[in-house]
Amino acid sequence: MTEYINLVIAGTVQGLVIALAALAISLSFAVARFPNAATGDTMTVGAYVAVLVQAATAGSLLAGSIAAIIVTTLVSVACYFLVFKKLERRPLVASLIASIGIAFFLRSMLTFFLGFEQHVFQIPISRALNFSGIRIIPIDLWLSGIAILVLAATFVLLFLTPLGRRMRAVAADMDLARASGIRSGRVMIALWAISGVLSAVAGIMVGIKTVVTPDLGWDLLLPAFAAAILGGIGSPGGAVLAAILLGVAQEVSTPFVGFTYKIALSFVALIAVLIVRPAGLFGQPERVR
Amino acid sequence: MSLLSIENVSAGYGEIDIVSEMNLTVAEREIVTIAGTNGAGKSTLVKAIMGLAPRCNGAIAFDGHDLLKLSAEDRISVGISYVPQVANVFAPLTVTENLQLVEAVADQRARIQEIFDLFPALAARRRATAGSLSGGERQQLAFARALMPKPKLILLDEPTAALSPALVLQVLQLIQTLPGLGSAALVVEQRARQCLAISDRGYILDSGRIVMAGEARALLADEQMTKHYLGRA
Amino acid sequence: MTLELRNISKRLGGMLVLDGLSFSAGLDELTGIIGPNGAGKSTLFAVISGFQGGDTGSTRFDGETLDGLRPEQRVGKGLARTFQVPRPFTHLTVRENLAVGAQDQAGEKLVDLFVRPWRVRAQDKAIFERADATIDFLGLGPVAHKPAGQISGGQRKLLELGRALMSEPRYILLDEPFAGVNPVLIEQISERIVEAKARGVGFLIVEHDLSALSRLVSRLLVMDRGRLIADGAPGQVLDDRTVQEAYMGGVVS
Amino acid sequence: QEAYRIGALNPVTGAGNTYGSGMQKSIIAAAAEVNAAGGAAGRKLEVLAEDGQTSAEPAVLAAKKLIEVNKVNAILGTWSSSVSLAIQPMTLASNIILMHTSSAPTLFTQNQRNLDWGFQSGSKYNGRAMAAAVKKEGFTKPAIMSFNNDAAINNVGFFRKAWEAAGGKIVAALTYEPKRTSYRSELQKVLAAKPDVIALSGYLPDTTIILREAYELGATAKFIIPDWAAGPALLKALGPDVSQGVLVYGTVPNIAGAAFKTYSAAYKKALNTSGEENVFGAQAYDMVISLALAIEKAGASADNVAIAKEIRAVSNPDGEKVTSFAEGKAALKAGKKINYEGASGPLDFDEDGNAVADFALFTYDKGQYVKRYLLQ
Amino acid sequence: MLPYLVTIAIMIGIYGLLTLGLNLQYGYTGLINFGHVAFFAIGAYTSALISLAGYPIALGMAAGTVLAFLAAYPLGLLCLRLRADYLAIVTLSFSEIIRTVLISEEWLTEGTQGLPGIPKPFSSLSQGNADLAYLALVATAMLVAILLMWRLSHSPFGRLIRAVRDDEDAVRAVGKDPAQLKIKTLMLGAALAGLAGAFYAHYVGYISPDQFLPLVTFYAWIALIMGGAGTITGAIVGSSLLLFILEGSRFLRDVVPFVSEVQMASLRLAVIGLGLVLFMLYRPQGLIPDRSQS
Ligand SMILES: Nc1ncnc2c1ncn2[C@@H]1O[C@H](COP(=O)(O)OP(=O)(O)OP(=O)(O)O)[C@@H](O)[C@H]1O
Ligand SMILES: Nc1ncnc2c1ncn2[C@@H]1O[C@H](COP(=O)(O)OP(=O)(O)OP(=O)(O)O)[C@@H](O)[C@H]1O
Ligand SMILES: [Mg+2]
Ligand SMILES: [Mg+2]
Repeated sequence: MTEYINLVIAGTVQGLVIALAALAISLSFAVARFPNAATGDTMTVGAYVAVLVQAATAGSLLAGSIAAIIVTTLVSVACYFLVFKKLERRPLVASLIASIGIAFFLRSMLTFFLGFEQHVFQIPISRALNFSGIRIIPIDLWLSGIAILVLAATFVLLFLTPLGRRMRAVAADMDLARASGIRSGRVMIALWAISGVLSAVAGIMVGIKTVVTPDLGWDLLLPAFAAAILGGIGSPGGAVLAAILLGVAQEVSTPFVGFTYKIALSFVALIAVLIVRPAGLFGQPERVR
Repeated sequence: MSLLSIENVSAGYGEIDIVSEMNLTVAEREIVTIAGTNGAGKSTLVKAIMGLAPRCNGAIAFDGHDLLKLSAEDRISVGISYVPQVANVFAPLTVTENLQLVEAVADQRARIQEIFDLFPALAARRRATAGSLSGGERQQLAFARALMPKPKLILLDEPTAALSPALVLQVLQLIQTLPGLGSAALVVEQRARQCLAISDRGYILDSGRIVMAGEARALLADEQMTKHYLGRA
Repeated sequence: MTLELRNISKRLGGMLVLDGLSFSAGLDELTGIIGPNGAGKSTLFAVISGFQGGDTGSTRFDGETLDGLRPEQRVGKGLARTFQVPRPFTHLTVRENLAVGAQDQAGEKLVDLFVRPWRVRAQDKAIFERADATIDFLGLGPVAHKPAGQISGGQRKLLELGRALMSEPRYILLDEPFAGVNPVLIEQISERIVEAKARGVGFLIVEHDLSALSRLVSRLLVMDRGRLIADGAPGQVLDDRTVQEAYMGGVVS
Repeated sequence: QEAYRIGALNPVTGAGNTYGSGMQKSIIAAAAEVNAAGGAAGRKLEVLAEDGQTSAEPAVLAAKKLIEVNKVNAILGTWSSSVSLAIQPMTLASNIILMHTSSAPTLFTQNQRNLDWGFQSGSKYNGRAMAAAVKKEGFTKPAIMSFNNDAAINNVGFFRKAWEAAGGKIVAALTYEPKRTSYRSELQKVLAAKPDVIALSGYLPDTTIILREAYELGATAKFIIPDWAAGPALLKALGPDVSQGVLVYGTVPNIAGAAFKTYSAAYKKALNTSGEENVFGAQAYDMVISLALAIEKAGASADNVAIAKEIRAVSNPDGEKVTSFAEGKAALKAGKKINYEGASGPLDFDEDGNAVADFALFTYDKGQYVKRYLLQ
Repeated sequence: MLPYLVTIAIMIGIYGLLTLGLNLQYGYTGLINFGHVAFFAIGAYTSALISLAGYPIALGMAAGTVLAFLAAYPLGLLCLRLRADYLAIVTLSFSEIIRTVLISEEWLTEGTQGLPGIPKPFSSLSQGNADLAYLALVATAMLVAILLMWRLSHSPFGRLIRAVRDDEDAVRAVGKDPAQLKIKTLMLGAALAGLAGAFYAHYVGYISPDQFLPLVTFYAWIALIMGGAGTITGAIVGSSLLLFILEGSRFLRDVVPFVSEVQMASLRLAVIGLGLVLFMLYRPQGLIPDRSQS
């Protein structure tokens, strides 16, 4: 039993780590209407900035995080202005391919200036709390707390503020939004800024749990996308819940399918759910009348 | 002084002009109907006024503003509302949220209540998402949203299409009350007979040009009009 | 020779949109449906055409049950429909849109395409001849070679109708064919509908334009809140007090 | 004299990027050293570098370019087995010498004409060294964790073979996937078998995460890891507490030897970091020197098959030990038999063409990386 | 130089076939298939295993093509109800599942060790001539595929699949089953990818699971988009351009001498990334635009 509880904990933490990435993807997917493959590398940029600033400021993670958030927000908004804005009216694939290009470019800049060595956050490593065999690692608690906080903030922003309403309106129909006097440009800037902030936090979380390398974000893109889709695009809660579900499903399955197939298993789960609910767990299906 | 004055406007999507050399005015508190054959360019003209046509030359003045210098969003804020012909509600948002999107009103909550009083069908479905509304309900919602900011001019692209007769009457009556509320209306309509009946003036379009303009009553009486554009009474 | 609905119910988003609806309509007749906005008319069409499954009830078409058939299979039986909000193939030209409507094309089957190319060519030629005739009749000539994504709202409605006609069905469900269509053209289309009827094609027409509709149909059904509240000859139905209250706000137009 | 052209096909990007550029710089530096000493049999060495991207398809195209466009005589420094395996048919077909650091056993079975040389002690030797260390440290219940790739799996595979041949038992074994955000469930599974040592065969990033999580979970088992996943970077990542007592096995670069000093100085000059951090750098350096010595011995007009035949003759025992190209050249000129003692080790090739090096056990102690003893 | 160019030409042919399959799926039918590499892998492994088992190479290639064709069927069934963008992620996942199977089922695939020594055809010829003969073979396959595509796209079938791309429900409303069409194009495209995979395996001679990463799919997409989706020539122009960028950047060093090799690699990636972005911005319809898509 404790074995399974520990597996669930392991899965939950892994899920939470990619949950924020999934959230960033889900959000920009919902509003900008394409899966932004640059999200991963924006995360990487965030992680690098944070880890370098932390090293430069004698270990201040806060300073690192703030710097990271500022930089990724700028990167994200810059991507919008320079690229995505101009592709707004093109098919989804155009923006998608461009975002892959941006992803490559961001990564190449990191490796050009910083090389390939791994970096690590200076975080005290402490032993897990042990409740008769059920182990909880303190840092995981912190990360979970932050993830939940960020999620709550996003939720409030999206569903309880006028900005969120405008964002959903632009997501639904950009032309109509403009024709209704909504300054879609500003809404998009807000969106990309939020997505940048989320990416930074997600990148830092991943960086803390693992090590900071140039591939950090790119490697998480697929699981994050899977979570975003499984949750239902445009459903931030769904993205996070799906990320955790996928994480837990993966880890709990390991006694049965082993450690290689567990990754495939989460994709199988994704496909299985989509067969039953084609719009994801919490997505709104479109009806024909 | 007219509220809206369009001079020598040509507009289109690609190289060719869909509407050309248009001249048209709307005075304050005036109701003007635009009618014409399908594909004549009525919607294109309205889009040009709103800044949504990809290409537009000429001069459009509104209430002292040079519209061609303003972005579509800004044209709304100088006092024009617009209800497109298709896709005119935000499907994933609820009815109330659709209305709340209009933020340039003093007391939004009170205004929404007024609107709901005008459209009881909407009030009944206020928490439903707009996407689940019937065709006619959507039309009402779109109209309602345009009324929210109490615009000086309201552009309606076929507001009565898909409405039941009762609602057609209601909408026409609503349009009729607009001058009283301080608004002018430019209405594109295929139910031209009924619409002209409540209008001050009208324009008839065919193939991107104005083929006839004048007092509503005069147009209604014209034999040629009936034969080519308005149909039997 | 009837379209027969028995006890159709459909619940959507917690609302009973269709409430035990039953009627039967002759396949060689013109039948109209009116009713206030939101009465469930389009939903009824969606159920008949198979785009939405009904919660209860059954549909029979010329004696055969349609239950469980997918929309495309129902078209195969000769039952076509149009959408209230037109759905053209936006990247195909108007002409191609119409061509897609034709049934049983050899050229759409991979095997025939390579094994019997001559048959494909001959058939396609015939199809385009019919498409061009339809274009003439609907007045879509000026936009025949335009991508359908670039035609006006009213033109889309016409195209929607044309595409349904191209499939040469025995029975067509028309959802508000006249909304947004120029009055002069409405008259022309009405004439064509009558002509088609003479050739044995039946129509079930949802329409709010009462004057056009009542000139056209011999029988009028009135829906309100998912139920049938009246059924009869147009003149008689429109005089009915309940109908006037439910539908026309007590005022006759 | 026509120059002898060397293609440096290293994993500059991709999974091997930690080592690739160091390898390439070492090759360039070694070639410069040879040229400074007058070239090999009078032939200047010319280096043409390409990025193999640690991936078969780009490597094939790069090799094709090196062979066909640059007309190289040898390709040096392919790293992963997948790359070496993919280009081997091409090099064999074109009579080109291939020097690699890969361990796939099939690589050596194709080597009938002795054109291919492995400079990294293959999996066989790694596995044996690991078994020797585990035994010597007195562990009785080892478990295995391996990164899911060919080289890592082969390493632990040979460890298992050696250990079980000596009558030992493995208490748990699993293969883990790269690029996971956590290895907690993997650790849980292995630790449940209560091993006293875990033979972990992976690379730096995953090793970092696994060691950290093992510490967090309160694991008491020791870890033994290969040197390419260790080094100062691991210490920096984990800190003294977590790294305390982690065992590292690896080939002993001839740190005291003269060759290593030359290599190390060149490496420092080119990359501004210590050559000790890059085991493959020393191997890449040695590739050039031994190749150059073989050319020297075979003579200016020798073809590749003739040159390759001399590799063992200039590297394996039973000759005068030399530690640089210049030294070796002089000895050869004097008609002596020589035995090049390289920077990466004694560089003695077995019958398959695989260099056999000395292994040692290292450990982290109070934040220091210390050598414990040589392994037999 | 010539043998190198021949190699590049062969790779262009292989990517061209891959891209042509994708063109049928996306360019015409609008299926966003991000799992194309799965079929490439199935073709490669099938053909490699069969020929390694001693059967003729031609048999292996045919089997690889057919198996890829068949493997698309279940995926098609799964994907029918999905929205276009969801399909992208599901197919991407599918390709990762396939790769995991290739890694894990060692009894068949040798796992991460991969399959070395895959026989090459024309081995009786000298290497240069063998490559030339191989190129001729690839080019022939390509030509056949092009003729096939041309016939498909200029036919009522082509019209119908373009209709499916626009609106599936409307297709059903005219009595045609979009599901069948989507499955058919998915399968045909997969068959082309399978054939490309077989050519790849026998040319490179060694395959392992890490050669079948999603990156291959991206490359095919990049080729398709650069060339111009929905056109046949676009697929070929695109894959040529792709190889030109990938390989041409090797010669970049001659132009930019003052960076290290690591930085060079970064620069290559930067060039590719930036190139993609600029392409999308300034030539979004591809080099050979599809005229119906204005
Ligand atoms: N998916 C849904 N979820 C919730 N309610 C729905 C949904 N679809 C339709 N409805 C409701 O069902 C009712 C009937 O809709 P329907 O479109 O059938 O009406 P209609 O009679 O065609 O109206 P109109 O004449 O305005 O087109 C409407 O009130 C609509 O809001
Ligand atoms: N997005 C577009 N791109 C290119 N051409 C277009 C576009 N929209 C409309 N057109 C063309 O412009 C012409 C006029 O269209 P418009 O929508 O203005 O007509 P309309 O008068 O509103 O007709 P209706 O009464 O049918 O709505 C049409 O012939 C149509 O083909
Ligand atoms: Mg219009
Ligand atoms: Mg309706």
